[in-house]
Amino acid sequence: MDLTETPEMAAFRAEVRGFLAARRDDFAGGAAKDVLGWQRALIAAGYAARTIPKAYGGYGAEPDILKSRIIAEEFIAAGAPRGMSGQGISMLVPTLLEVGSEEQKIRWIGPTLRGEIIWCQGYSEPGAGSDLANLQTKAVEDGDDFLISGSKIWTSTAHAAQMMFCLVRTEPRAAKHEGISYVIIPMDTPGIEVRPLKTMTGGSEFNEVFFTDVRVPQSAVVGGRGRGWFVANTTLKHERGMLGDPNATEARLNALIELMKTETVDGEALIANPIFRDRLMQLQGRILAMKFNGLRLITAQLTQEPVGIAALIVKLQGCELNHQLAALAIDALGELGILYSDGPHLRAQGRWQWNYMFDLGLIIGGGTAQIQKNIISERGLGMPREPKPAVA
Amino acid sequence: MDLTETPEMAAFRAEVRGFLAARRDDFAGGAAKDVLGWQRALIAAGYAARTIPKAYGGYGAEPDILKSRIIAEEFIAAGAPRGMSGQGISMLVPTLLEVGSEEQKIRWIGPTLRGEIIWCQGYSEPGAGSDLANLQTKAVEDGDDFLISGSKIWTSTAHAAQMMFCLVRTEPRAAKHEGISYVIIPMDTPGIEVRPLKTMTGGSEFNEVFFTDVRVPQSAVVGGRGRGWFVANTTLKHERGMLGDPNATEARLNALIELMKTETVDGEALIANPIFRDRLMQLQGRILAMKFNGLRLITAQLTQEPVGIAALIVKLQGCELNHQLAALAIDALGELGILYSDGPHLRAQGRWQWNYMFDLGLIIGGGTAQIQKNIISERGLGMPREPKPAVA
Amino acid sequence: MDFALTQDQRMMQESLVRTLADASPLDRVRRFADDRGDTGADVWRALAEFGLAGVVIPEEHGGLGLTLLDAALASEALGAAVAPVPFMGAVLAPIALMRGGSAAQQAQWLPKLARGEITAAVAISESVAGARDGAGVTATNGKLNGKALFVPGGVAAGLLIVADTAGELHLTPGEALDSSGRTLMPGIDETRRLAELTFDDTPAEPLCGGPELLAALRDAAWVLIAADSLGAGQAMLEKAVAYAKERRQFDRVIGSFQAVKHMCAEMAAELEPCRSLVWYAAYAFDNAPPGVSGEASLMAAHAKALTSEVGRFVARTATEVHGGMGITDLLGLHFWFKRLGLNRQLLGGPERVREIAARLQGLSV
Amino acid sequence: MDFALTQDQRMMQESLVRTLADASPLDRVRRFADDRGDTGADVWRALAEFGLAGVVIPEEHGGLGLTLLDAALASEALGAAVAPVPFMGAVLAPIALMRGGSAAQQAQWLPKLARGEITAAVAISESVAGARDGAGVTATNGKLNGKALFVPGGVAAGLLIVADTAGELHLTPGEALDSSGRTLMPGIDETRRLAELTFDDTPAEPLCGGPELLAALRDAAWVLIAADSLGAGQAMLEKAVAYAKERRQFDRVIGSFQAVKHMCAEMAAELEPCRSLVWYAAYAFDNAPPGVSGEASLMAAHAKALTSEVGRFVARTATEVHGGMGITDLLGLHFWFKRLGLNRQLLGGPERVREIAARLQGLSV
Repeated sequence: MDLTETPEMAAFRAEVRGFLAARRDDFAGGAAKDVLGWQRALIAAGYAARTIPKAYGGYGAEPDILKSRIIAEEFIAAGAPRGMSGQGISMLVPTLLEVGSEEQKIRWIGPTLRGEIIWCQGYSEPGAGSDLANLQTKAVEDGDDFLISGSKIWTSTAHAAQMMFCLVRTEPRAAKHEGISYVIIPMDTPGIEVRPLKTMTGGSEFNEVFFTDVRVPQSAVVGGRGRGWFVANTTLKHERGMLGDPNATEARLNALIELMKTETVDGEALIANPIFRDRLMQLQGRILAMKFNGLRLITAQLTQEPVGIAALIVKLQGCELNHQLAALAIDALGELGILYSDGPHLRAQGRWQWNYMFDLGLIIGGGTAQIQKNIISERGLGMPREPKPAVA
Repeated sequence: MDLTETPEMAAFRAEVRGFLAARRDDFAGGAAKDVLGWQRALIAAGYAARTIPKAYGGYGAEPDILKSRIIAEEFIAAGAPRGMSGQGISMLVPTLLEVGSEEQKIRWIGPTLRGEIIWCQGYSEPGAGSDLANLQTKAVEDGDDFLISGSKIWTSTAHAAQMMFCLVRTEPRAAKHEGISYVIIPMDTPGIEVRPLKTMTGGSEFNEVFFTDVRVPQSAVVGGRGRGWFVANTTLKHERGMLGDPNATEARLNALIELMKTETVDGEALIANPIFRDRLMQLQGRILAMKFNGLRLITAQLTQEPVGIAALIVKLQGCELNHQLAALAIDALGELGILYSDGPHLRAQGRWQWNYMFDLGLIIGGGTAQIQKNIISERGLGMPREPKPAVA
Repeated sequence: MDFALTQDQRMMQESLVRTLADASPLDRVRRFADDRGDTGADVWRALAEFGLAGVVIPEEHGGLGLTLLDAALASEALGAAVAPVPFMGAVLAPIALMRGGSAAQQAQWLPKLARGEITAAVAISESVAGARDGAGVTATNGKLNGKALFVPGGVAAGLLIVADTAGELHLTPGEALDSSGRTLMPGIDETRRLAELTFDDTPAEPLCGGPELLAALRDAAWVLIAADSLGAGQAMLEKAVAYAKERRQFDRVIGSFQAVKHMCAEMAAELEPCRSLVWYAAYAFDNAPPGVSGEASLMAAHAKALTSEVGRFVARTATEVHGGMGITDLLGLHFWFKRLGLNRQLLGGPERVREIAARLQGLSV
Repeated sequence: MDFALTQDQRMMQESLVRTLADASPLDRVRRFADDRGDTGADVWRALAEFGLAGVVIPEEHGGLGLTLLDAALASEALGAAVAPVPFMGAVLAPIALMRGGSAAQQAQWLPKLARGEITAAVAISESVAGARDGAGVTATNGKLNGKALFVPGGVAAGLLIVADTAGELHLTPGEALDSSGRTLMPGIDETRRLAELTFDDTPAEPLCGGPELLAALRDAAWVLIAADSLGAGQAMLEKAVAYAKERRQFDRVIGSFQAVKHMCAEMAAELEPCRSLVWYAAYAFDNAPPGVSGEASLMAAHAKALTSEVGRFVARTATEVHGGMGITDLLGLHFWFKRLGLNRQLLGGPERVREIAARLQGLSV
């Protein structure tokens, strides 16, 4: 255990800090004035797309988790917008790098990194959620093309995306996990309809996408026909890592502490209520534990040590803690905690209520808590899978 | 809803009260001076073995749940010892009444009711707990007898019992649930060895019983050869009803309130601690709910209405609430809560600690919480059983 | 000893469920939720015809003359149907008038309320749940001043019963407070509307009873909210069980997975005891000798607090059983989720209510 | 940034686990538990040979000169083995001497402690967890009077460090308190012995540091207890998983039932983050600039409180996974159950410790 910084890292930190100080005007108020310009500047400096090879439009540095962390910390400290994220950059690009053809890499990675193409993901279907391999959207061969029909759900940026990466069933006679291909589809292809999916928050954070005989060339397959399940699983690993960020949770904890110190009922600060204070302390303890668990994971990645359970629990615990924080905020606010949308008595723009509901969605999405527990028990503890039923 | 008492019931209450007032000397200090004499007096008055036919040694009244409740209440109020209980009276007697031969009824019920025979139950085995039908103790035919070999566990009064009622496998080639018989065995039969089973409380509330070629006549079978599984299930219903008595739980709640009012830390009463007080109130709410659920069940029994879930949850909730009460007592006592067995600082003879552990055993025993939840979901909510595994 | 509903009570509840299925199906609720101009008058009219508007109003004033237990059974059905109606005021205002009003006040208001001509709202949040944002109403010389927040049905009520900061209650005719004094407080639960009332020398008549009447209104409100949560929770459990029996994943209905079965079993095990507690709390209120309301208050508090906790657990768990579908608007499950969310906080969250329960027993100062 | 144990630390811990397997297998623990006359001297001797008696004592005084993090790793192994040894005093007394003792006191006591010739006990319960039954020690003119309760290892310790009611610490040689002043307090956990100490003009030397030293001892004790719980909890989880993989019911190993799998997954999910928190709390203690112990205290408090809660959950859940076997003495699982039970309450239950955590941040007065 040594949490002090080496001279090399301190120098790197100074470099990042200098970069941001010099460009303070480009992001007054926390948002980039010129989003695409800012993204290009970050790539050029190595603060975005850092480890993507130069040939594909990245910065081309060796992976260095400490430097990544320093970049993150300094950007937060300066209130500077990070490089662009989204499913194209976080999921498609790693997938193409791993299994894409040279032509696919050249064509898609650069523009995606530069923010010129927005992507959405077409995995889940109404009948294929936890049981993703059960997907039914079919791609039928038609000459050199596929004709795709079916529907997808939970595609978060479909309304704004130019492109989709998508799982479709290309080999209907193959076994469940083996008939799937991973294809790339322009969203303006005829036959695609996007419908916003309203959720309990009142917003439409997701969409449904319907395909009717959507024509896509067979060259749009990534990683080989019938290999889609394995290609997608590579990508899903990246997604699961995105949920349960301990720094974001700690920031919410601090916001809640602030709320409880300033907000009053009958003139007494909420923090003076021993029940709520104790719950706050319980959450603080668990959040600190997950924060240090995160540091442990970073070190383990650096040293390439196996960590097993410490990594498998991040999504389960992270989403749950966020949900619990919102629950405490609502409870401590009392009747004020049930206000939403607008009005003079609304607190924090209704964010706690929104989080309470949206975070419940995250507990369910990306692998429900039940699926997470299956994974922890099987991969983490070596417990047997459930036996297959005798009769389907 | 009408919780007032009819004149008939008020009269019955007065009668019970009069009976107890007249015999106050027989149970000074709460224990009967002459246990067997007291039991005979209770049967004669109809306050024990109330609904058992006179022919078999009971009082011979019609079942009347309200009168039973009045008896219970008045005995508690007077601090009078109830009629004898135990597995003979609560489990064997109902079973014999339902499926025993006339000869078996005449021979066993009377002496059992009068406390002249103590019984123990031989159901569970080391390899057959939740999966009771898997029991392996075998009874091999030998002329008119069986020779029994194997072992039983969790036989609570085996060390003091004269007789055992027991499940053994008489038909080794029959299906799992169909090869079992219910037999009656004298505990002094050669080949029986009883070993106390020490538990986490430090006491030996249970025993193991080992059988080596124990000879029993085939006439000792109750309810027919190979019918033991069905006979025992009749009896198990009676056992499950015994756990989760809301009156006992309420008495413990009151003891805990008393403890928290009188006990102090740094000179301040435990009840003044808002965290513990809130937990106490949470438990009080749940205990009251289960108490009224119990009243609802009594009425439903009277009117023979189906109640479904309200009955199925009693064991799960009752055992859990008792365990939680003990947990709160220990927590509120702080470091005092870890003392046990003896010493001047020990509180309530270590009863809270004992309950905390023993009640955990009850959560596990008589159908674990997991089995209870299976039952609630299947019988109460109509959810499907788990599919049988394809490969054993 | 008879701890059960009467045949009449069961029939009334079943009949109300059918009435609600006609008058307030989910798409009617959706329209109400989507449009703040929709007053839900048609739904209320149907329920008034059923008799709900006067459920506890004596027959001589045109009501059904029933008990709080009957009202609670109605509230349970309303919660199960997430019905968009101002029912709480329809029970509390008559209680206030019967216990604290003059014969003239009773004769003036009760028949109108019983016919459903006007609705009523009761403003007691500050006294029960604590004052926020400087709210609180004072009364001097028959005039009210100040603000009352979180008033269910307060936007459109034709009769207002208002608690002042001294714990006294006042009656204000609806026309005394125009729309500038009534502001909608948009909340998470779009099936019921809360109002902020601003009094500015608003004329009012005093009611008798003071803190004791206030406690009775609080207790009755807690029982009604608890019953609403019971109904909403039961509906969510039933929806979860039905969905789990239908939805297939991994070549099985998900209801055959032990994890899903146990989630449903736990919901049932938590929810079912609430039913008996709500019944008993209402019964205790109906049978409390006047002035001796300790037990009724304690039971109401526990019913409110326990259904709040169980309601949150059921809302979350039933949503989880539905998987992604649970969080969409497609099934509308969120209407029940949010109804339970509002019930939890309204007139005191469970922590505050339990503290009052402790105080009622002398366990807290 | 290196958030991991060193190679040396891992080897030390593994080696200690092997030493404990030899010196303190379960049947040795059983003998200790069954016989109050058994002092466990052989086990302590083996651990002293290993170096544990002087783990934090500087090398110039014959110790290993290691950190609290190393001591916590040892504590974790002791918890996992439910080892019957007075380890807490072996860490706390040297900390007290190094931070608050004179050079002469250090030279007198540290080498003896490092060699394992005598054991030490620290009596700070009243100051940290609150006073019960009128306990509390006063110091006047180098004499101690009063009672100190719940002193781990206090029955046999050759050196006593005692907090008085003013928060000052005192050193009392073991021979100053004969057996009439030391009473065993028989507790639920029979693998460790607590004592009541009665001082009657007992001679003592003052240590420097006052409340700050007291806080340091409390923090170090909390970290050690947390680590012990982590080890005991991890052992229970591993036993539950192993049992579930072996035990068959309904023609399957019970570990293939989703309910059992999820119980184990939940234990792991709760326990694993505790590991990082315990490491960090120890690291913060070791690296806290003298006098600025706010963060170290906060982390120690959270480590103690969180492992207490998780420990209770794991103790219960692992027992449930074992079914009836879990509550028997046959497997001895209860030794871990009770070890976790004692750790939860010792030097403050989680509620009290969290209240101190709030106070450390100015969130409570």
